[in-house]
Amino acid sequence: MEGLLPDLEVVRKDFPILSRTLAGGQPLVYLDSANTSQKPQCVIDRMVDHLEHHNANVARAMHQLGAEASEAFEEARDTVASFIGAPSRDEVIFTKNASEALNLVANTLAWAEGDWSSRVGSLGAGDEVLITEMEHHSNIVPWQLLTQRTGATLRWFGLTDGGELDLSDLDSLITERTRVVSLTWVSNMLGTVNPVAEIARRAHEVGALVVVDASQAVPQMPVDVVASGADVLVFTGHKCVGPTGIGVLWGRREVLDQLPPFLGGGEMIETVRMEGSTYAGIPHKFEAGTPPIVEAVGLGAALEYLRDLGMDRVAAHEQAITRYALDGLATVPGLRVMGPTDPAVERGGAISFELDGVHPHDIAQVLDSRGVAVRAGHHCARPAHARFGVQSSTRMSSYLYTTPQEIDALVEALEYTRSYFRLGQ
Amino acid sequence: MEGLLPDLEVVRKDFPILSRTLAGGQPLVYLDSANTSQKPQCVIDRMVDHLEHHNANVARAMHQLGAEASEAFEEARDTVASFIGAPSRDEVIFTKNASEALNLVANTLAWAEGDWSSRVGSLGAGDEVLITEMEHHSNIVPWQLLTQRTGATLRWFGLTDGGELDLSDLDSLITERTRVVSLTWVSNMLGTVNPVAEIARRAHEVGALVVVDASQAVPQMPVDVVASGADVLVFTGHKCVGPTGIGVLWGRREVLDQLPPFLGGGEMIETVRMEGSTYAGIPHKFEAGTPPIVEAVGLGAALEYLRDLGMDRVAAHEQAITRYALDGLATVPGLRVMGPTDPAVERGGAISFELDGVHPHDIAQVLDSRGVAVRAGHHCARPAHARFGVQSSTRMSSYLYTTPQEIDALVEALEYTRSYFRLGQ
Amino acid sequence: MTTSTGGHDLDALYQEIILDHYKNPHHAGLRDPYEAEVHHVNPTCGDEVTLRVHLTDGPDGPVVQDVSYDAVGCSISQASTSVMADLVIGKPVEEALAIHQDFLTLMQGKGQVVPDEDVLEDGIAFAGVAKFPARVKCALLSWMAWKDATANVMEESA
Amino acid sequence: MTTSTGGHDLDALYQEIILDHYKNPHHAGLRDPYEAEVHHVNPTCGDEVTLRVHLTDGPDGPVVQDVSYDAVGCSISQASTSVMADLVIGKPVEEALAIHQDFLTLMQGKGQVVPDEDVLEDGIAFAGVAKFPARVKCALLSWMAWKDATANVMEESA
Ligand SMILES: Cc1ncc(COP(=O)(O)O)c(C=O)c1O
Ligand SMILES: Cc1ncc(COP(=O)(O)O)c(C=O)c1O
Repeated sequence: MEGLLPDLEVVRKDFPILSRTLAGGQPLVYLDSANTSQKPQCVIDRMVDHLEHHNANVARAMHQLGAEASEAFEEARDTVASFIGAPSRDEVIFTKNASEALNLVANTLAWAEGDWSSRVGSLGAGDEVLITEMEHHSNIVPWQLLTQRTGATLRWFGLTDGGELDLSDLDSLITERTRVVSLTWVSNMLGTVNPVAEIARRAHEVGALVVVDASQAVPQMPVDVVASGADVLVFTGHKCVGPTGIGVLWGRREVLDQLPPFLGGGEMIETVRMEGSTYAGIPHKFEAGTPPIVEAVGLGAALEYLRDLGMDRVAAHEQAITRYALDGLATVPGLRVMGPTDPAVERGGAISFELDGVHPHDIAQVLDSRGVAVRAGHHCARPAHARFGVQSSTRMSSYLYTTPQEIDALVEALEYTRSYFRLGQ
Repeated sequence: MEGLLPDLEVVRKDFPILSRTLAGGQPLVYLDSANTSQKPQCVIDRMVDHLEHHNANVARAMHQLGAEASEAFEEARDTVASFIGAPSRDEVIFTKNASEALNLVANTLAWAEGDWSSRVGSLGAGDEVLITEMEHHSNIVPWQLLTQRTGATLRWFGLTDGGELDLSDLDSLITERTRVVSLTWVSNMLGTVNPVAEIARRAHEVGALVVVDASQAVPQMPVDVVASGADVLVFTGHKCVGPTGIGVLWGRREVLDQLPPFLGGGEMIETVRMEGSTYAGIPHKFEAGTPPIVEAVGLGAALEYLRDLGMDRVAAHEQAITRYALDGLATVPGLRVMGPTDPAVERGGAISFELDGVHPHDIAQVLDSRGVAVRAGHHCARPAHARFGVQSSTRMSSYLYTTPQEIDALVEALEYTRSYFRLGQ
Repeated sequence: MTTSTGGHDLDALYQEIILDHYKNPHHAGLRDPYEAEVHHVNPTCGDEVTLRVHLTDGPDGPVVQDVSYDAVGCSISQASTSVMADLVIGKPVEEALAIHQDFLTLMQGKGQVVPDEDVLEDGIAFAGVAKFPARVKCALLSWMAWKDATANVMEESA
Repeated sequence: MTTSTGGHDLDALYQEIILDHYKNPHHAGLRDPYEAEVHHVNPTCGDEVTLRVHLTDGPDGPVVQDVSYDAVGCSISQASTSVMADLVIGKPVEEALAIHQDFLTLMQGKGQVVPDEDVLEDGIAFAGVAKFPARVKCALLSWMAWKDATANVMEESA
């Protein structure tokens, strides 16, 4: 099969969990990577080495362990910066996950000042924040809170029946009133890849701030923050073979400099007096308290692993497997995929579907009994489900370690599900 | 020496880093535990086991790995709840560190509504927030931001020359205008143990919300949230032999229920529609996005380790070592300890001091050349340093693995520092 | 560490009784009259139930005259709603609450509790669900909704 | 992974020249006249410097007529301030900025850069500091303050 990672079996050996067996001796078929990815041994080992030999607090410590820990932590920042093509390492802020990164922007915008002449300013009645109907809840709720709190208005792009952004009313959505446009690069439910650079260009014409949720993009495809057109771009460590507890916010210096502080505390300050404080420059301004140190170290190792595999090849693998999966799923009677299925259209690796007559929970349960791990529910994208008139769906999501045989196992398990629930042909 | 942990040498073997050697073959003498503690093998192993065998996202996943990960994560919540005597596991919120936990309260209070009849309400001009001059920056800056943003007034307890809270003007500080009292249980600079229960009692008489920063208390002494009198109590994982990337906010249900949401996103919702959302109950309401899963698992293992040692014995050990250190430091000419030194007064294990004629940086540097790791600077407590008329200090901080021999090594290294900088007797 | 179970237990979960109720739910639909209506959601998966209760006065206190509902969900949650309606309709509220408690105990028992068929009737088919932690929430959704609605009525009339 | 160095290197850090400047800092104190005053802080440790620059016009552009300061800090930061004042006072701004750049290069060179004594004079004693990442900030504090203050004056007059 063309496009698969060479040495796929060797790559799989890097991931200890993939050789696990489940109840009843079933081998694990992990198709829930859009939820969280598995971790290669090198990431785990790097974290263990850090904890066993170099653990200390960073920045504050003047001793050898402190210097080692600080160096490891700041090296991780360099790795992230180069992985996403950030013009400056200082523009890379470590957060706890993508959700915190998105909230950081939305929460501080409630207190921002200025006239938006350089894409940051104060929000009020008449100002608009524009999102899309396919966002993850983490890119919806923060903007609902912001607009409720400032009196601004929340608007959104709708979706076409094919699961793409409905750009037909672009001109009425992106207007002089638009202050912020926040959208996902790749949908975690539909797999849709949005034209972020094009939308960013339009948004910048009206002076709006562009926030890109790259949580599903960074794991799957080469990402260059400058080419993306984003002013702010976020992603989360655990979806790109890194640990939990770490996310990344990249922002253009000019934007980050203008945003007021988010969390106050240790390390984000310049001078603290009881009467008032001054704040450090970026990145520290947004990293209050002890940062996720071992997590940053783990993320650094994760991105090095992806870099060494080559993001072009990871992307090609994802596309090949996704295509193979779409073909396989098309053979299951009564199965309907939501999102792009046209082979000519680029799409991400998350495939959500309905199966006539069986509820997603029940599908996932039967699949699980055969070792096939998928997700059932609304995948934190309830509005997109509502758009397609469903309460929930079943989602399979592959990653760089997924094999065609695992897709076969999924398709067989779906056939078995149909027979278990006695559905006819 | 009385009070030391029995089997101290065996305990030390639990911590792999303690057998590390530094440059020049120097053994490590780690006296920077108030900054961050070292991790026992059992914590590291539990995290590795989780990553290698049980990694999945929590709550959302319906498959076997997901069930295992969720169970491990929620078991950690149970462990925390029982470790701090929380009346309900739902009152235990996982944050990324203590700083985030304190900011969560201060940040959401900016949007809170109500009349303070049950200790939560809206803040404005005339309302007062009361802190102390010995707080860590993470318990100062959030309240500065809150009061600046709401028009409320920030006030604070001063300190006595002996490094204790100056309670002489308690009656003029805690008044009908006081809405929030936030203070540290144990000072990370002075080692002072504050009478939190007594202050909470007074604060509750005027209906104020009591927030206790237990970042230095939970690692060192038995903590019972109910007995503390706190409405909200926070601590951080990495200081109690757990990993970075995880902190805890405990709050009384009534208080947490009234606070508006903090970060919006996945898992903190009940139903999301584009037009507006409803929120989940605690603890999920405050845990947006993928939580620090492996970090919670590590923290659970850490608290089990402390529980098995016995917090009474950990406290006794800390006190014995601290007393021994105070005695040793008293023999160094020109050395002045800031904070309580009276043997009759209970104190924490952080000891900050000045040494005539040598700057703290230079002390730390010479100590480091002998493998002795201490902290130099303001330890994120600049106002307390200003109170004592100094820019910075040197701080040694012991923990359950600290031996009297390590204190001897510190004292010798200080003598060496004096001779290196040619200070006379 | 695992408490979830594998394929061989699938039949323990999907008992015939459950599948029957799923295919032909009893008492479905929303009916008048009612004193309270509630809407409950399982935030993880989006399953929802809108549920009404109609209580009348009986010789020994209030009686559950009717329970009607509109529910979207998986086989377990749908069947559980149907069984619940069967069990509580016509019973004095006090007795119905006791049945609710028994069902809760069964569900939270991690598969260790032996159900009493005299009390739970078709509800005993859910014994297997208790071994699937992720599905317990499904089985409890409408029971919680019923309890909530009933409490609302009792408070109003108190 | 470690780049910090142990005890045997202590003397490489604390050169006699450094300790001499520390004990007897040159040009210390705040003086008039001046065109710009800045206040810089090392947030990690709290070291501070208040620094003034006084520029005058020379034949080939502005000249650093005086640098005066009030500084609290460790031996490295104090000595560095003293050496910096020695090096820049009396020099054309352009030349002083070039010296600043040389010192910066030395400090960021992780101990691999060989300093030019003709340019940096006593400043070469700081070569050892470059091997102690945590101390580089100390050595640069007042140099950064000087550059900042000088830039302020140049902007004003531009
Ligand atoms: C008393 C006190 N409060 C708060 C904190 C902040 O903890 P963290 O940096 O983990 O957020 C610390 C430690 O740095 C501390 O000692
Ligand atoms: C598109 C998208 N955005 C945001 C998130 C939130 O990431 P996290 O849960 O790590 O904060 C996710 C994953 O859950 C996602 O898929």
